Amino acid sequence: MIHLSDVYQSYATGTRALQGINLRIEDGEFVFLVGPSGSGKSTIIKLIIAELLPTAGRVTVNGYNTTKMRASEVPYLRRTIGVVFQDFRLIEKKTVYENVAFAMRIVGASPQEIRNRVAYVLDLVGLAHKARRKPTELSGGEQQRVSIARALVNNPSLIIADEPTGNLDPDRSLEIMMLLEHINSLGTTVLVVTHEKELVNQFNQRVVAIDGGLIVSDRTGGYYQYEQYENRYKHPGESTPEPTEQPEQPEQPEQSDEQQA
Amino acid sequence: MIHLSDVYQSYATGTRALQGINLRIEDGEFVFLVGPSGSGKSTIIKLIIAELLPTAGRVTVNGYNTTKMRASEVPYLRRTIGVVFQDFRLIEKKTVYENVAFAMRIVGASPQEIRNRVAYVLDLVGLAHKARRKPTELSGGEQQRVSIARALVNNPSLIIADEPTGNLDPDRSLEIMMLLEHINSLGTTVLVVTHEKELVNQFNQRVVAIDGGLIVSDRTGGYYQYEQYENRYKHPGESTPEPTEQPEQPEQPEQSDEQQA
Amino acid sequence: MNNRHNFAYFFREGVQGIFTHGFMSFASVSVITTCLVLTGTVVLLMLTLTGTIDELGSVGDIRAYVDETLSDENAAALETTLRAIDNVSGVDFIDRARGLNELKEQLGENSTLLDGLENDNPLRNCYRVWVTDIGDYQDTVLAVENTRGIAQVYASVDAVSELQRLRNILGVASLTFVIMLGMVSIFLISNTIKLATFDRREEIGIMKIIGATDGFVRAPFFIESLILSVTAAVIAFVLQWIIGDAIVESALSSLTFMKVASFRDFLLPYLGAFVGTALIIGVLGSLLSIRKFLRV
Amino acid sequence: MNNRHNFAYFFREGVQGIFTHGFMSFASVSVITTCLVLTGTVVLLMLTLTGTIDELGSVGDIRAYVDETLSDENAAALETTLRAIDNVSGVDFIDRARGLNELKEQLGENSTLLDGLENDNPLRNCYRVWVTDIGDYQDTVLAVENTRGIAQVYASVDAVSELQRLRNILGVASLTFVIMLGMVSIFLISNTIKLATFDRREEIGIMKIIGATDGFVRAPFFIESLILSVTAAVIAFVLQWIIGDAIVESALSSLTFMKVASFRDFLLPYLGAFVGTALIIGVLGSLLSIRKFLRV
Ligand SMILES: Nc1ncnc2c1ncn2[C@@H]1O[C@H](COP(=O)(O)OP(=O)(O)OP(=O)(O)O)[C@@H](O)[C@H]1O
Ligand SMILES: Nc1ncnc2c1ncn2[C@@H]1O[C@H](COP(=O)(O)OP(=O)(O)OP(=O)(O)O)[C@@H](O)[C@H]1O
Ligand SMILES: [Mg+2]
Ligand SMILES: [Mg+2]
Repeated sequence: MIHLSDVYQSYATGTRALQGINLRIEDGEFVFLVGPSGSGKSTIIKLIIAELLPTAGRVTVNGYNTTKMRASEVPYLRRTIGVVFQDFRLIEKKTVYENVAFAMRIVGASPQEIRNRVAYVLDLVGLAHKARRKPTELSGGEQQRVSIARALVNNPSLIIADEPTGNLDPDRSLEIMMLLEHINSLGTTVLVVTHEKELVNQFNQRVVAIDGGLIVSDRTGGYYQYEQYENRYKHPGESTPEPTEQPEQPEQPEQSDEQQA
Repeated sequence: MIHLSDVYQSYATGTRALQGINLRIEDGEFVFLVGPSGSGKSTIIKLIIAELLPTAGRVTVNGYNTTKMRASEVPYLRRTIGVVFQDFRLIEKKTVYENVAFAMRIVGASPQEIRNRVAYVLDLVGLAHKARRKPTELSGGEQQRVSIARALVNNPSLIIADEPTGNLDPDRSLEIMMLLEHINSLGTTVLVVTHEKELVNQFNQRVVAIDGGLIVSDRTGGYYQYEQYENRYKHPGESTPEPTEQPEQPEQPEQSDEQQA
Repeated sequence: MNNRHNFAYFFREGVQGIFTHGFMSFASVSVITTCLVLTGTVVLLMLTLTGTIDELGSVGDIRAYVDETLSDENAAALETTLRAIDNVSGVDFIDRARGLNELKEQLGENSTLLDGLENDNPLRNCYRVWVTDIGDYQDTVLAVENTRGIAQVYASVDAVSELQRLRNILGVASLTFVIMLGMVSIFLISNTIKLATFDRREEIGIMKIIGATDGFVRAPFFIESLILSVTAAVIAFVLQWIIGDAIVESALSSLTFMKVASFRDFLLPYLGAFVGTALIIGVLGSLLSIRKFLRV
Repeated sequence: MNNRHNFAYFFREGVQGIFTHGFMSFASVSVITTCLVLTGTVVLLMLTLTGTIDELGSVGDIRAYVDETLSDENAAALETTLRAIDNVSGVDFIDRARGLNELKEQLGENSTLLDGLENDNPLRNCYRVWVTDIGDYQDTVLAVENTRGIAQVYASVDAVSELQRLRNILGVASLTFVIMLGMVSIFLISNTIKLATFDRREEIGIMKIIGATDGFVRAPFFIESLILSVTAAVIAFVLQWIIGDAIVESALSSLTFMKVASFRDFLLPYLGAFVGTALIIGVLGSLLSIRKFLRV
């Protein structure tokens, strides 16, 4: 279970990334988190895995209160979550196999288990034949799939995926989403950050939309209203593409004023 | 003008990424390059900017033959091209402003020109207010837009974008694509790698599809046939998602056999 | 959970790490080796220097004149008594005839002054006594004076105490220099190790973010730096042996009055010091360096 | 195209680079400084050592006996002639009375042998002559011998030539040690610089891939390492000054027979050597280290 209550997050640079988030995701749910670039989606994920502590508010994940837990407990929280990172976060010096196996080693799996399970998940993402490659020797989409394999390998009770299909072709993307839905149907909570409208629309699931650090919509089925942002963009080439830009207040996340107003 | 003739590319690991590519892109064209993950799209880009030399075949770009040019000429070829990299390739220690300005400095632009032009392109991608941030302080989509800004800043005669909207919301994505089309209409050659079917379908442009290191389709208008790959995927969760996997021949790019057969 | 599996993994990772971070490993080992050998060589030279001064100290001999009432035989018999005194390293009996000869030599051009004394030798029998440790010179002089049958003792107490002061000062100076060199080495080594581990901050961050405990991240590092440190210490030891032998055989040994310290006399202390230093700086240093990257 | 703009950029980047790569810069500067000061201090100690040996050489004085046909006044007048000889650093006239006293002192317990000679002093007037450079000892002895009025000369040619050999050997040994230390320093410094620039391979790769020429990438590095090297050299110079003064004032200077080399006598050579070394190793080293990253 994920519970963010009244969460504010300001970065050291002064950027107010989250401005009062209340979000509750029950065990077994499947949730899409959508929103424009820079709206705070990845920040929410960082809060959930205790990579960040909220400036204000409370974050509870799988029974751990991240603001109150001891540093030594953090690894145990993280082991209950499988995360696909937007920037993959693969260890460059290790092979694909070792990158995935590492997640199992830290929980003390036996070599036998590791061998079987890693081979299985690499197969699942279609990378069995790249097991001995290093991440730098892979294409963008392949790296993304390694990240997905690593997130799945420990059968975590919660899977979080930040743009898991940003570098994948439509077939692959659909395949990965269906895989996540299938895993969800077996009881795992799934939270997917994505901006692929078409993909979201193919699933009848809960969609949480965030903008300017605030939740602007939370309903089941369908992508958030495209129209509600329509008036904010002009055709590029015509003067300023974003009229709400505020270069005078460089530390403010985009459009935050609009949201607060 | 880009001209790849009979280009083969094998990586040191033995992966045969390109298996005989013939591609000609005339000055002023707008081309989408599409294909599944690992099919060789980024490899083609690496060949065009002389980051790689082809194992066999000839690559000619803007009058430079990359296989025959001297090492000292490579920077001058690269300056004629603006590239949006799939992994952004931003300099972590420099600010957003400096990352973009750097591309102008290397061609010897005056401080005055740099100030004006960098401010303009940052504004164009909606990052004027993040000018003084470092890449690590940006969201994924923001980093992608910095990469786009850098590619545009020198008004190059050729723009290459590798998944330029992989981390962007639909609004932003459309905006960026329209921006590229607009730039193209002013005479710049544009080559866009993307897997966003919807986006491609909104533009009536040439689409080159690549799979397994070979060009499998090259026509104007519409995304490559989804159906032709359909039979290759099963529903995930049911045994192996990719029946054509060949773990016994780990060095072979995916599906290459199918293409050659 | 399953520490047996983990240990195998840690060990494998530790060994692999050395090769994956090839240049980093090379840099660390070579800097540790270099600093150990540098300090070791300076210690050897310092030992040579202080050893030589001690040797020079024995030049400050004690002259003990025998009571003239003793017969020549009795006088000669005193040698055993003198030898038995603590801190006495050597005794030389100079009978009256030899004493006169030495006196003549000493006078050089004025030796004619002593002509004709051979038949009526007015000198007394005499002992020249050398000490082992000039630090206890005065006590030894006293003991010789108190020996029955010794009438008078001439000792260069002033000269010896001057030499003693020199030795002490040089000893302190050498020690200071070696300690400073040691500190410089520690600084250089830890600097190198910090730079070498700096390259791993991302890797460590990723490990932590997917749920590895600090201990789990540290273990392969520990084994890796253990292996590197011991390797460096052993290489340094072998190099030091070669250099030590070279010093002995080199120019210095052709100076007969120098007491050249041989590395072979200090094999165990050196091995201990090298391995100990390498382990402490190498392992502790690398574990401390990664500590700040663990805070993720 | 516009080199004026570029130069401003290079300079700004070079200066900024120092701060952006804070720890790297600190590590490089501190290692360069440390190695310079270490080598510098050892050179200073070596100068002290060889200087002291030269000093000791003057102990090997020359005794020149004056012809007894010369009157005491004429004998005393010889002093100016002797002083005028090349390489003579000091001259001491020992007339016959003083000679006898010294002889008595020398004989110690046997001085009674000389009793009664005061009134009929058989000794000759004598000069004690010290030399500046024991290297030319034998020539000086010859010159003294050839001085009109000097009847006989006693010189410890053997002892002095032994000392001279010692000085030569120690000189070679010191030089060897300093050169080895210098090489070790170069190794340590270039190692550190390599590690420090290693962190920049990605940055350099990105610069190259967007069309920067090698020269353009290198220029800020050049300026940065120039500033770092000169800073290191200046810090080392100041530190060396402090350490040099400390050596002079420390224990060593309380040993009056030691000729302690003062840093203040070598300010310019040291400054030149420090800046030169730092520039060559620092700048060349960092430019060479980035060279392999430029191949993109
Ligand atoms: N540096 C490298 N060393 C070895 N193999 C590589 C390297 N880079 C890419 N490859 C392999 O070459 C093939 C083509 O890679 P490429 O990056 O061109 O794919 P892509 O079409 O860009 O895929 P994606 O859409 O996933 O980015 C893949 O099988 C990949 O694993
Ligand atoms: N480490 C950081 N330091 C400072 N500001 C940051 C940092 N990380 C993110 N930000 C800022 O916080 C805001 C939210 O960032 P976040 O990464 O959560 O966006 P996002 O919704 O994931 O966007 P995208 O879809 O582009 O990935 C942005 O304005 C971003 O610039
Ligand atoms: Mg994000
Ligand atoms: Mg790619």
